[in-house]
Amino acid sequence: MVGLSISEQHFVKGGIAQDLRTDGRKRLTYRPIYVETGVIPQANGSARVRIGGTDVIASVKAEIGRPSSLQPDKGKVAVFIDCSPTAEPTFGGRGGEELSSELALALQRCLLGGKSGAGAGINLSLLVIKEGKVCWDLYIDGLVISSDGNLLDALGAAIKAALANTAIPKVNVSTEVADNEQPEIDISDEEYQQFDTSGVPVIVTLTKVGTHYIADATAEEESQMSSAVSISVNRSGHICGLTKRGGSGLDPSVILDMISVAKHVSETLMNKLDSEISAAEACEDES
Amino acid sequence: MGLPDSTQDLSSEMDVDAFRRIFPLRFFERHLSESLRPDARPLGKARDTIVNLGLVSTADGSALAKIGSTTMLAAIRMEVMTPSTDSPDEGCIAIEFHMPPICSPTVRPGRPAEAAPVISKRLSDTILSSGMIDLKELCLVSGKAAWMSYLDIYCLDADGSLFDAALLSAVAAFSNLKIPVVALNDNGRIVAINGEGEEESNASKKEAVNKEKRKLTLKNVPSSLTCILHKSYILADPTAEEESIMDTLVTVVLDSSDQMVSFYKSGGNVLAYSSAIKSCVELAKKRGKELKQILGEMDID
Amino acid sequence: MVMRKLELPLSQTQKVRFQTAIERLQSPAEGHGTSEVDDELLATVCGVVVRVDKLVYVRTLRARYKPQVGDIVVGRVIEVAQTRWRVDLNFTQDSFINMHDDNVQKRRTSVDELNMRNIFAEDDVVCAEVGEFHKDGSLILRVRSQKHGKLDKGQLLKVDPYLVKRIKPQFHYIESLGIDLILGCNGFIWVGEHGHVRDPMTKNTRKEQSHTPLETRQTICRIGNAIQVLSNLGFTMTLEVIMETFKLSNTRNIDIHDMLGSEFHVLVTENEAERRHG
Amino acid sequence: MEIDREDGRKPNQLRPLACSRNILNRPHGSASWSQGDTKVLAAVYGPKAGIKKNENPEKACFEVIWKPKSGQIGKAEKEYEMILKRTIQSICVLTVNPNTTTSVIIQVVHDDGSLLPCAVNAACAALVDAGIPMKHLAVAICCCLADNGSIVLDPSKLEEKKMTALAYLVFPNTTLSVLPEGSSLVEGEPVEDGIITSVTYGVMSVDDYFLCVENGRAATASLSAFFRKNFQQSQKVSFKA
Amino acid sequence: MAAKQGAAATTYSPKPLVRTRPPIFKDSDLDWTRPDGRGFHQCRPALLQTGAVSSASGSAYAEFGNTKVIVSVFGPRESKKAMSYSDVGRLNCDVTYTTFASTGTDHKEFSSMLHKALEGVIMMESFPKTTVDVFALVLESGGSDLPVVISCASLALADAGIMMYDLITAVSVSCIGKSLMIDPVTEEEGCEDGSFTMTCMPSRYEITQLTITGEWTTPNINEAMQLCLDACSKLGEIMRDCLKQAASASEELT
Repeated sequence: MVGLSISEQHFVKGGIAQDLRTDGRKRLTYRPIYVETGVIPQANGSARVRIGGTDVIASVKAEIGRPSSLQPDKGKVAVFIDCSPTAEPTFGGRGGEELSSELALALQRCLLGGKSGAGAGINLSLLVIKEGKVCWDLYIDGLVISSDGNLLDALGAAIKAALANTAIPKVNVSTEVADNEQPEIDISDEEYQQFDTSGVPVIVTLTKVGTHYIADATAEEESQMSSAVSISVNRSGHICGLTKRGGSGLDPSVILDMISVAKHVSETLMNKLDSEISAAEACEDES
Repeated sequence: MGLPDSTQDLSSEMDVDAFRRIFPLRFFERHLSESLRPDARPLGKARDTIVNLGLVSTADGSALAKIGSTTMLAAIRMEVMTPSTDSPDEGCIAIEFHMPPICSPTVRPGRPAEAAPVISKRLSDTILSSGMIDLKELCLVSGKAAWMSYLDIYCLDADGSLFDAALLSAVAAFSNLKIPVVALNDNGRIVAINGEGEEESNASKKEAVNKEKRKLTLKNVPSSLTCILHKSYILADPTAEEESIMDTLVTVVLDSSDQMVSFYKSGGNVLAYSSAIKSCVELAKKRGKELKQILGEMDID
Repeated sequence: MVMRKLELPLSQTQKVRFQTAIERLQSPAEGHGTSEVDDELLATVCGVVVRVDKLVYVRTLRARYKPQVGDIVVGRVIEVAQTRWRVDLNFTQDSFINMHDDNVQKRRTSVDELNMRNIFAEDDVVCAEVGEFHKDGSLILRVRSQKHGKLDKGQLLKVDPYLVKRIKPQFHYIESLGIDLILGCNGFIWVGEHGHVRDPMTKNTRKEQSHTPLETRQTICRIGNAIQVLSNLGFTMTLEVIMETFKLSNTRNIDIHDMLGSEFHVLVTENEAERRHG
Repeated sequence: MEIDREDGRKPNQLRPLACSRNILNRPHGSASWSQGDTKVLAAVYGPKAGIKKNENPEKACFEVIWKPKSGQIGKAEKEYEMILKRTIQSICVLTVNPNTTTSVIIQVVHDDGSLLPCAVNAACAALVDAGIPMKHLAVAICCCLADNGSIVLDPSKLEEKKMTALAYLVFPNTTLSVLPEGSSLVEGEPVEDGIITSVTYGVMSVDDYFLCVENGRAATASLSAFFRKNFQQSQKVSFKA
Repeated sequence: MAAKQGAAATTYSPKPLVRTRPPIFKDSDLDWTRPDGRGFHQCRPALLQTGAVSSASGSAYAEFGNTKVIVSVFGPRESKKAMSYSDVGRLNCDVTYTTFASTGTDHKEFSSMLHKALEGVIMMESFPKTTVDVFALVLESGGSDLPVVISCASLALADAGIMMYDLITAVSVSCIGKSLMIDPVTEEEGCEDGSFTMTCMPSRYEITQLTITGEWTTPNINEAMQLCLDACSKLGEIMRDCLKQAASASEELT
């Protein structure tokens, strides 16, 4: 964990109050974001996202599965996060596990919508091959390689990029099957289907330090936070999920204010991310 | 009691609570010499006992038993199993006793209490060997399907005499048990027939296999009483504090016809002589009658 | 540890400029962690050999500080023990400041031991001199002069230790800017508002702290980012290079935060090539 | 009433006893005890410095580890561990080695009935072998109530299954005391008549239980004698050596 | 006599696994009634009681409809794990379900979520170097389990005399179609389009925890927030009354 002396803490907080953070950023400025796609050839889609010293990889694997009986018209998505002990020694033990499950839970909240499946960032209906019988199960794995704050935004961006990079093979299903039998399926080797990621939201975490809140906090800044609100916003400006961290309370009006700021920040982030993703995709095609 | 003079003097000066903490044994012996316990009970009397039935709506039968502060919640879930070939027309009872961290400061999450599996085992030995339940009553279709009843007992508050309270809650839960009405479907599986009104697709058309057997007949209901042997005193239904100070515990389980189901004493500094055993059995008989009355009141409503 | 971040995304023109600059610096593009022996490029540190076009450098797995007696180091207190403080110096062994060090404490009583946190608490940044090696290989630090002691009002940057050469003085007071710069031999660099290092004997007076003036803060940030860029590029840290980079960013009117972008990295490389050849 | 049992024993007859001590090198004390085909090994380590879990500044602690012949330990074994632990704590002098822990490891070699009494006897012999200060020995016996109401001692596994009820009883051994007669009497009953541990299975009348206790008590005399003889023998051997 | 251990046998519940799903709530369909006949903005009747567990430093029992929860608080007591120096106290939370509480789903994340909800309200500096343990047992799950656990835990902390800035109350809202329903039951949670769970300090009017799932528009968030805030302040009053009653009852005794 980051340890700062009292005076350093004071220095960091002072910088935020003066709108000049230790690396020269303003409160709502993100660090440079770099995206690489297709970093894991075995996966159906993958991406690496670096935001300053934070470095994460996300991969998407698609497997044939069976829809749950409660939602026969939808595919399934599972999110797992692994915090590598290389990123920080404390990730090795239970601390890493706890953080991993917390991040996975927050990402699931942001991406998968309500229990009925409505409002999901990933259109689960597209994953169905044959209703009630066959669907795609998406396994999204996130790996934190290096951690310098703002893991959730980075992971959210990496998952978005990995989904944009994902190609799912076309599947042909034998049409007529008896009620209680599994249909035969034929997975194509050549034809692939790109994944529509227009609905995938971006996550903006606003970290409250002192009386101000900042975007894209570094680990040093996070160590000084009183609370942080992670808001996932989709292209249409709707909130797709929200998680608050940190114990201290916030006035309801502050939260509403943060939501509107997050919406604003998300637009720039979304555009930046989209252009980075397309540049990365172009780069990958080139090589 | 031959207390050393120093503490005698101290006790008159000291605060009662402080004396209780520093010289717990002397504190108790003082009371015992006057045939009274710190909670104003006579030696042979059990604490107030309350039983409530049917508190858990997700279970098929449930009961809450409270002896003094000691609280137990027992619930039964009925599931279907294929009976073993040795006893094709018998069901099964699986009993588990839990001590969650809420019940006592000594239990911590991730480290199950030492006492829990032991009490679990004693409960299943006692309930199964008492013959309270005829396992044949749990049969649905001979050789094909029988009930497996999962009895889970949670200790919500541990303040001594855990076994007594657990057994009481278990018995009460069985008396509260309502076996779901079920039918055999085409695939050979047992399915529930939901209550009236509900138009279940095909299950309701089937003949119920257990229309009459909605309740179990309980005979030879066991009741138990734990006593502390200390010097020549016998203290019925000890609290956790008493258990921690005086370590010789005797648990007598008698059934409704005063047959002995279990006489359990494991170690302890005091040896049990015939006279003490007889007194414990007498106390247990008396306690059995009290409990019968408490349970009897429940059966009326 | 600061990870090498040379994998900057460069535009086509930036790439070309970067390459030329690197070539001018040292042909065949010898990066840090390498040296030329008998026309052969050898790795001088243990790590992964990385090639960026023609640039060859060795990314060290874990660059650790190798102390020498007399080094000025900057470290962070990680533990307050019975009579001493354990300090993180990025050294393989433990380093300690002893309680009975002359300048820390004249007399030593058991009450002082209880109040050790009043002098240095966990996570405090301290500046000290390497005193001696203990028998077991651990290091004893001295807090001798008035310059040593707890550091206040600034930020700590960590670079690979071999980027900081043992050139005295390591304390710099840049008067024109009102900035203190301490280049610790262990790669820990302190940039902070100028002020006298507080006598460790004086008690922590946390309340009276006020915010650093914005202008000073801007300078601190700019110098901090300059050091960051130099560290990314693997250039040796000296006062001159740091100040030159600082001035370059100022004259080019580069926003403090944009210093960490690709363009400024290329600029600094070009500038360095110019400097060595000019 | 006197019917012979499957192995030809009389109801009150025990199976042949065997006990050998100091059979293992590493533990501080060890013993094997067998009753017929039931055989149990016991090893004692300690007293050693108290471990944090059951630290007690005033008393010595005991822990019992039960190793079944095969497989994992379940609830039954946990219960045995607890019973043994409490039984051992009641016969040992706990104030001599305060803040120490003594481990007793029970390894079941073969189970042919009366397993718990056999383990108690083995543990007792091992404690003696390890020189743990004890108030007195404990002798354990299993008494059964047959269908026909007769009492059978030391049953085999087959017999245990057929019985309506059984009781595991542990008594103090008969002491050959130099103290004057009446002093060892408690409320008119000799010390060795008191029950240390009693565990019963199955339903029986209270009178039947007392009958079990009486029969068990009678049999402990011969067990005590066996203990004494066994200890004296090994004592002689060690004197010779 | 031989105890029959049925643990090895495979069993199944005769009850249908697929929970009877209420008819999908169409956007236009406004005359939907809740399974327990409540109004959309009506909470379940709450029963709260302190001092449920005698051996704990403080405890509380909460019953909201079918959701039944017991929370015990132990400490401040010696920290069990050997940990580094800390001049503030530690909080340790654990949430468990009874085996008969609900079907399937285990809620491993609840322990850490309870911890997050409570850490901000407890004055940790009032018990340095020691630990307060908050253990919750869900006796029966009937929907909105976590909010009930959190509110109940804050009551138990108050009962234990742990210093807090305020009480903590938690309420959740389910969004089904266009309707917002407060304090949802299990069936409603199973088919919700979005959920909104809020934990707040009612007297200080501050939100300590907030989680939103599903797609929400800003007006919806505003409405849900207002609903939750109102419900939280009402719940806060009920909890306060409960504590006052307990206090006056104990005064009468002495």
